[in-house]
Amino acid sequence: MLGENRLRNALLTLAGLAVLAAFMFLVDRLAAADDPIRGIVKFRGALTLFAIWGVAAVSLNLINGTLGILSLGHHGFMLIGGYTTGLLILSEQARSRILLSARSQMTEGTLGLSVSNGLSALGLDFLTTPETLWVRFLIAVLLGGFAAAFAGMLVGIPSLRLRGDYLAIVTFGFGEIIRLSASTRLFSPLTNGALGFPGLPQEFGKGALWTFGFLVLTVFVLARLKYSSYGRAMEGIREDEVAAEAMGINLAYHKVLGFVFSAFFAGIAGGLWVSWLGGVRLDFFLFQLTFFFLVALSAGGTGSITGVLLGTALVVFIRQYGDPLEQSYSVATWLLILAVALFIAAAGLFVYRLTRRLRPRVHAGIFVFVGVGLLALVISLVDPGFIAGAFRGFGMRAIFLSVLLVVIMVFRPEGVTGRAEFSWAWLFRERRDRPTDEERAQDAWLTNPDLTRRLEVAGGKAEAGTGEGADGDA
Amino acid sequence: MLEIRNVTKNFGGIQAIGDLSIDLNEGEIVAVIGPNGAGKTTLFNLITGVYRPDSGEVRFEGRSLVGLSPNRIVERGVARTFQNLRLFTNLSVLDNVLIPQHHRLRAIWPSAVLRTRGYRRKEMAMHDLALEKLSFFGPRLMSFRLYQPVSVLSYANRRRAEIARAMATGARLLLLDEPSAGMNPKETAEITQIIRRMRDEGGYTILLVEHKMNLVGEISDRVVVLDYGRKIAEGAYQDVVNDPKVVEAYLGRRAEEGTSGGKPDGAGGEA
Amino acid sequence: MLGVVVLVIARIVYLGTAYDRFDAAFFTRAFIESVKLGSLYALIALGYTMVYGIIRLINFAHGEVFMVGAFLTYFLFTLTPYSWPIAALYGLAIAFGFMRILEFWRGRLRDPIVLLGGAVVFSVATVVLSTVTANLILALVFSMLLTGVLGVFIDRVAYVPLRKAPRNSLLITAIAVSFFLQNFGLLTLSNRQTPFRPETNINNALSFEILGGTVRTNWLLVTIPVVTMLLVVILTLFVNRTRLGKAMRASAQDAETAQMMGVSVNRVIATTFLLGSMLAAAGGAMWGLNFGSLNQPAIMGILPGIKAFAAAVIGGIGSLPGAVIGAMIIGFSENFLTAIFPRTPNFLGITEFKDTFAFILLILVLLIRPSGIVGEDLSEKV
Amino acid sequence: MNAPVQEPLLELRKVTTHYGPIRILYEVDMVIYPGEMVCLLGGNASGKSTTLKTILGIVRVSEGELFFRGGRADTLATAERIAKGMAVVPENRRIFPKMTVRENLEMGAYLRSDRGGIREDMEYVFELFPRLSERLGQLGGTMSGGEQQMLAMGRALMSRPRLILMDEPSMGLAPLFVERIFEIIKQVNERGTSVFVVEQNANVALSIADRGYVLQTGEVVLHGPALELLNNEGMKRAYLGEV
Amino acid sequence: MKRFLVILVLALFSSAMAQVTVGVNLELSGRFATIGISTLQGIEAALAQLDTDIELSVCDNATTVEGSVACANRFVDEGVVAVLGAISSSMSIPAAEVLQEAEVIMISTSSTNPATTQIGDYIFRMAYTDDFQGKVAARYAFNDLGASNAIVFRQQDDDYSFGLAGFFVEEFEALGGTTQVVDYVANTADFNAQINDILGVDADIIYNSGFCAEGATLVPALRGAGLDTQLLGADASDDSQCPDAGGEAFNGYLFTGFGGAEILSGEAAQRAQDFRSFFNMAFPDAADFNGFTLAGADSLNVIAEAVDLAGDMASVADIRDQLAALVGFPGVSGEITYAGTDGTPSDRTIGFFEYVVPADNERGWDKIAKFGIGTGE
Repeated sequence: MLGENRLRNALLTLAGLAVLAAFMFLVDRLAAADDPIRGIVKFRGALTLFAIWGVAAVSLNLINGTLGILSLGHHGFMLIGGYTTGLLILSEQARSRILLSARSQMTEGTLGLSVSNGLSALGLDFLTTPETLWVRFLIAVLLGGFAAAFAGMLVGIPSLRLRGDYLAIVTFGFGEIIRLSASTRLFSPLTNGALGFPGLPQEFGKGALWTFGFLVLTVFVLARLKYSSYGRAMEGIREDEVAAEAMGINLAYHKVLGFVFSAFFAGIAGGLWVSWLGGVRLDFFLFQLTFFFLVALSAGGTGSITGVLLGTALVVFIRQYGDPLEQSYSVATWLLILAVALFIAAAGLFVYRLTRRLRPRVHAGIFVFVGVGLLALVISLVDPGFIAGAFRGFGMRAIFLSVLLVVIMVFRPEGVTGRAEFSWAWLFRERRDRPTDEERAQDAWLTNPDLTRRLEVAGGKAEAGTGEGADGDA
Repeated sequence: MLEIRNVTKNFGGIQAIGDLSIDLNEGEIVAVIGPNGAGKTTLFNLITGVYRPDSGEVRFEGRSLVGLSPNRIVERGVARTFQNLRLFTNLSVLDNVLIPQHHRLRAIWPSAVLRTRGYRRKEMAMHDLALEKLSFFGPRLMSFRLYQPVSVLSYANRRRAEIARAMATGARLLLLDEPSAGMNPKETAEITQIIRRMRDEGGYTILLVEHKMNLVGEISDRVVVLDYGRKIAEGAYQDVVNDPKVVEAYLGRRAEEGTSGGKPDGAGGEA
Repeated sequence: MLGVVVLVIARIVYLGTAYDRFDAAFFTRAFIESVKLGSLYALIALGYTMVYGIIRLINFAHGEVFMVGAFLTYFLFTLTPYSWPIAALYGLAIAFGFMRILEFWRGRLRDPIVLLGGAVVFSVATVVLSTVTANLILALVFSMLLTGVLGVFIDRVAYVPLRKAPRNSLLITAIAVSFFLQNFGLLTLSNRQTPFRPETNINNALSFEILGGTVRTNWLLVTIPVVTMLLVVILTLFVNRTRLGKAMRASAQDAETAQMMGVSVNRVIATTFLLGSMLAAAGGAMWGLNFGSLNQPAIMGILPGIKAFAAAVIGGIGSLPGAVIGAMIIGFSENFLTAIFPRTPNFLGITEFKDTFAFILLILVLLIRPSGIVGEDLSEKV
Repeated sequence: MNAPVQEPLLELRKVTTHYGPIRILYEVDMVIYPGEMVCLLGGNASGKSTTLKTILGIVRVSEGELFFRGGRADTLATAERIAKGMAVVPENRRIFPKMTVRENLEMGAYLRSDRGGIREDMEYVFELFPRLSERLGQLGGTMSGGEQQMLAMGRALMSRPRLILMDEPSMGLAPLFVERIFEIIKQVNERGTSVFVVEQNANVALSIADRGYVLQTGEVVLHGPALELLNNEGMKRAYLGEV
Repeated sequence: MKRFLVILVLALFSSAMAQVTVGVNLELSGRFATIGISTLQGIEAALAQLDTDIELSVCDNATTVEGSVACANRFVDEGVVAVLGAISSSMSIPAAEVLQEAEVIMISTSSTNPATTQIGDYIFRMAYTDDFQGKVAARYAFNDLGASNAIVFRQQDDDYSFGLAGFFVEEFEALGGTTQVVDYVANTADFNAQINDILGVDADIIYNSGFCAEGATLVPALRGAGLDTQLLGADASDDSQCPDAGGEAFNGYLFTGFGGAEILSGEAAQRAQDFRSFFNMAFPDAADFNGFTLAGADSLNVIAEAVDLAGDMASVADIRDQLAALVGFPGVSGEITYAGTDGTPSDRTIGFFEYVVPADNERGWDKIAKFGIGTGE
């Protein structure tokens, strides 16, 4: 906070952002070229998806990681943001088409809700030209964010009375209620029922520069929030609600604030998401979206924005580039893959037990893995025709993701980064919690050597989540 | 400063606190002692709003605290520590001492996100105050320890950090629940001095629950003895420990009465 | 309570007088269907509530266990006899499930009688599966055993390593297991709507007259509640009377002390998963019987699972009677409520919101009485 | 009272344990002989309860060895140790609140299957605590603290143990009850069951125990016959924290 | 297993001389997996039947939108000339946006939402649109079946079902009938709440605009509750899951679907018959041979034809032009004409079918073709 290298860090940050912007600009141009180089379109698709899901995952992280509340209703917030944005930005052409359609559930009144109508009413007609679509899109996305934030406030209120998994279930219930209600007759004048609205402008959701702009904005705001007094208060609530309240933190206000912020950015992500997809429809907002964000959070590190972005990258990579998993392979190949996976698992388990000093080092599971793996290997090598024909692993990506999540949870529940964040100080190895020799000597002198010997911390720096204390009798 | 008037609290038919009245004057150090289950921690919970008394009145500086939520009571100026340490374990020491200042931060969140000049100044002030409160405990929590998570601290350092955290709330009345638990004699002696300095230099009024009688004897202006939720004695340390009622309640019948110096053996334990 | 009953009766009388289609038969049918649906939810909800009672885990994968149970019953019912290697494989798993149950009385898996029992069941199951076309009861019993083993397996692989981890990690793992079973089931079990209409008497059509109207339903109106009651009674007796049942209750109340009494808490938890999964398998089989077919694996377990979970919370999670009461409430809210607020020429009806009732009830109950209707407050154990 | 010359019932050899990265016990040596009553004293956070949990196998031994009835015990599961003859009266009683008195007692005999023996032992428990027999159908959670303590002791006796481990039996009890409880402990001990009491109430515990150990921040700082300890100045310094 | 070998050998053989790649973006797992696999089998069979050097690149979108976009992006990068699929409009439209921008031909096999082909000139479809199907069904119900009161079952969270029901209702009411729409959500198994809404309602026909995942329990539930009203379904009912899982209740169930050999006449019927024989040889244990199979097959056939017509070294734009100018292409599901349309084939034949479940035949059911109606009529 009071960094000595503020100037250096600021310059580095600016430089990083400039490089990022240049890169995204380049990607946009390359992908839009008449004869794009091979792979660039898919790359831009993955990149923009990463940015959009990143906005959503980082915002989910505010509730799940910073505030310590498991929220399972993020797709509901995204739905609200997405529908609001979609409705507000819909082109006149699409509106008239919907109005003419016999199946339309929307009325002229609801169809009149648009940013350009609003701007016209305000006398800002120059903003309703095709060239200023981006202004209207920005306004629509922000309004979508606000609509979601309002819903976030409503969902946040039960969090004042409920804790833990009960709250998780309530958020899940809210998410599903939002999704199921959107298609009912009550709301279909706004949502056009199951039909949704097609034909939204895609240049924002599909533009790497645009989506990364939103991602940077989200990360900026949420990181600022996390490292402000408000963020500290929220982390205090995560660590110990009772103690936080006893230290003067207003639980209700901060929890609702967290939900509002999170829902706001989820709403923005929803707006970008519908732009990415070019339309709004109910099945764009299924629970599996929240599941993917949960995987991203858990894999990367719940509570760490850096980790969440890493996790999102992983999820997006598997979702977008994982289709070789679903190609048609012979059964022998599958067995070979299985054998390799089992050997890796066995080796991983062994290393894990070795590093954690678990006894016995060679767990029975290792033998099972190796045994089954050997069997599979032998079958696949000795008799490739054991089971003739090919087998297509449709759905393998989803299976792979869920197995990955279980494995991460079992072996590294805190995720790749834990709660650590990337910072320039970290990059330059400036660690203020590591004492200089002088400080160490002073500390030892201050502390009764007799006592420190017994209460000493075995592994140097303790890992997060362990070491509840030497309070053996409590 | 703090008036507790005829407070009663029942838990499922069992009386935890019965018709208890205690007064605290500004600048006093008052110790509450009593055997396990005597209701000492319950008393703290009643004052700080974790529980609501069934009857009776708790007033701080003339205004009632009954029915306020714990965070409102902190804003009034009453802070506490916990017997079994409820620090924010995975946060750094500095964060632990910054969080209790949050309720006094007069800055709305947009300014925090935008890092306005005013907000930065307030953040600096919070930082300075945190260092000031930590400096009560000498340099040991100051340098690199500031940035270490609480989970790697020693037990004694955690106790210290928790007291610093309570001080940082800006409270004028501190409720310390067994501040020396888990400390060795040397550290206990040190904390005794610190508590005294907190009163003398920091201007805090202190209500503490303690089992180590030498600590109680050394610093308390008054001692209140609880047994089964009722006050059985109150007064100066020497008078109280020689009160036969106290000896009987505290030490059990088998204890030989009148042990010299009134330092009872086998005192208490955890609640 | 009485007020609600009076209102319901008044509403029924009003509907009956104003529109001739709402006769006694209509409400009788709605009542029967509500009880059936409630019973099915109850079987799933019991598994949720038992697991939550002991390890405070919302076992999100339970809905998928229910799905697997249904499919296993289907495969055992339609595809037998199997070739001997597959029969042996199934037999091995069935024998393991049987041994786990024998263990309730004998205490140890390594007990010679348990081993002997396992061997006998293995041989019998293998022979039966490889020669006989299984009838429904046999398929159901085998499927319950197999699904029970699956529950134990899930616990062992995904939940045991996380016993001491934060509850959120456990919940996320459960969600992951649920996703895994959905997609893996789609890949291996079936990707289709699967018919499940065994030629038995229990799903024959049944119609009877009531106050001049004809109620058309099938014999499952008797079978489903009876089987549910039977299983609930057996479960209650087991939990209250047997040694292991007592250990389960003790572990739910205070796992560490139970451990100090010599209870192997991990085994008790495994037993809980076994029993919960067995009930879910029974529920899955009867679900299939009731609706005549099974949804494809990716979608079958989701809605029933979530609704049954809501039922468990509404009744009071951790409480067996609570789960049954909660399940009945959900069953009635979905069927009977739509019968007393149906679509009429001047009222749109509430059917559209039927699937949100479970969630709305859940949220209301959690806000008003977090411990549920008959449960005790487990929400925070200090 | 005199140190018996038998083989020890329970022996801890240089036992060290950790909670996560923090060391709780440091090379603790301890012996309990058959028929003995030993008490373990110590202040807050000195590791008393951890010692007990280590003996029971709830906390794992990270270094050192544990022997029970002549065999290595630190590799055994809790249930196996209990089957070999340990029983515990946990801190704060830890009665199963939603089970009846009878069920609570039956839980004590969880690992036994000899019905006759269980009935005998239940009779014995009722003999010791007549009040329990009057309240067989009552739920454990509705009883008073003293009754719960009786129930917890009865529950421990139901497994017919060789060694009873007691964690702070006097905690939170009225002095009258404390006295009564210790009388019963004595009575049980006189029937040949070894008793290991963890206590903060040093005077009461030492006055009936044979030997005592004093733990301070995870290390045994003093041990010896109870009477000696009662009058030992060093003990006062170690345990009472006087400077 | 044998069918896999056939396909594998064919695929290997054709890849050796492959010049043109066609992407296949289908729902092969997830909710619509069954339909996706039927379609894929149709495409593969058609490819095997043709003597062509087209190579397939199959991508599973897992019934997810981002999966569908990922597939589309992948195909853009692979430089395919055309993409076949997706099945549902929800997956087709986002993919169409990508492909239109990259100027790659897309033929959605069975998206019936009018919006799909409005996205651009590179987007085609094989199916007719909802409006046609809904109208034809409504006219049939009103005029031929003499119904005047219709109950419409609609899946409230699916755009296909929602839209189709809308067109049906519109036409039916325009003809002078009355309708009552009953909603349900995806994955519903228990329809008693819906039945409560309509039990005792005097209706002549029940129109089911939904899929078989729900229909297979809906229809038995209706019959079980004593509703013997005539049922009429849409092309989503042309799926063996319905009669397989629903059994006897589907006896007499009418539905509209893609015309096959039974509906067509003359040469077209012969082509359809030939294809069916070939399909049965290639996929002897395929679960289904239905409208989706035919749509898949014909989407490949028209692409192959357009590629042929454009000749060697033709650009994608050329092929698109050829496709857009196609008139009366002899497909296995009738003649296909794209000339003068927005990408929806004109003059398609819609068939009326009926499921018949004989009482003596416990496992079997038959799909009886009744007659066909052309879009032009």
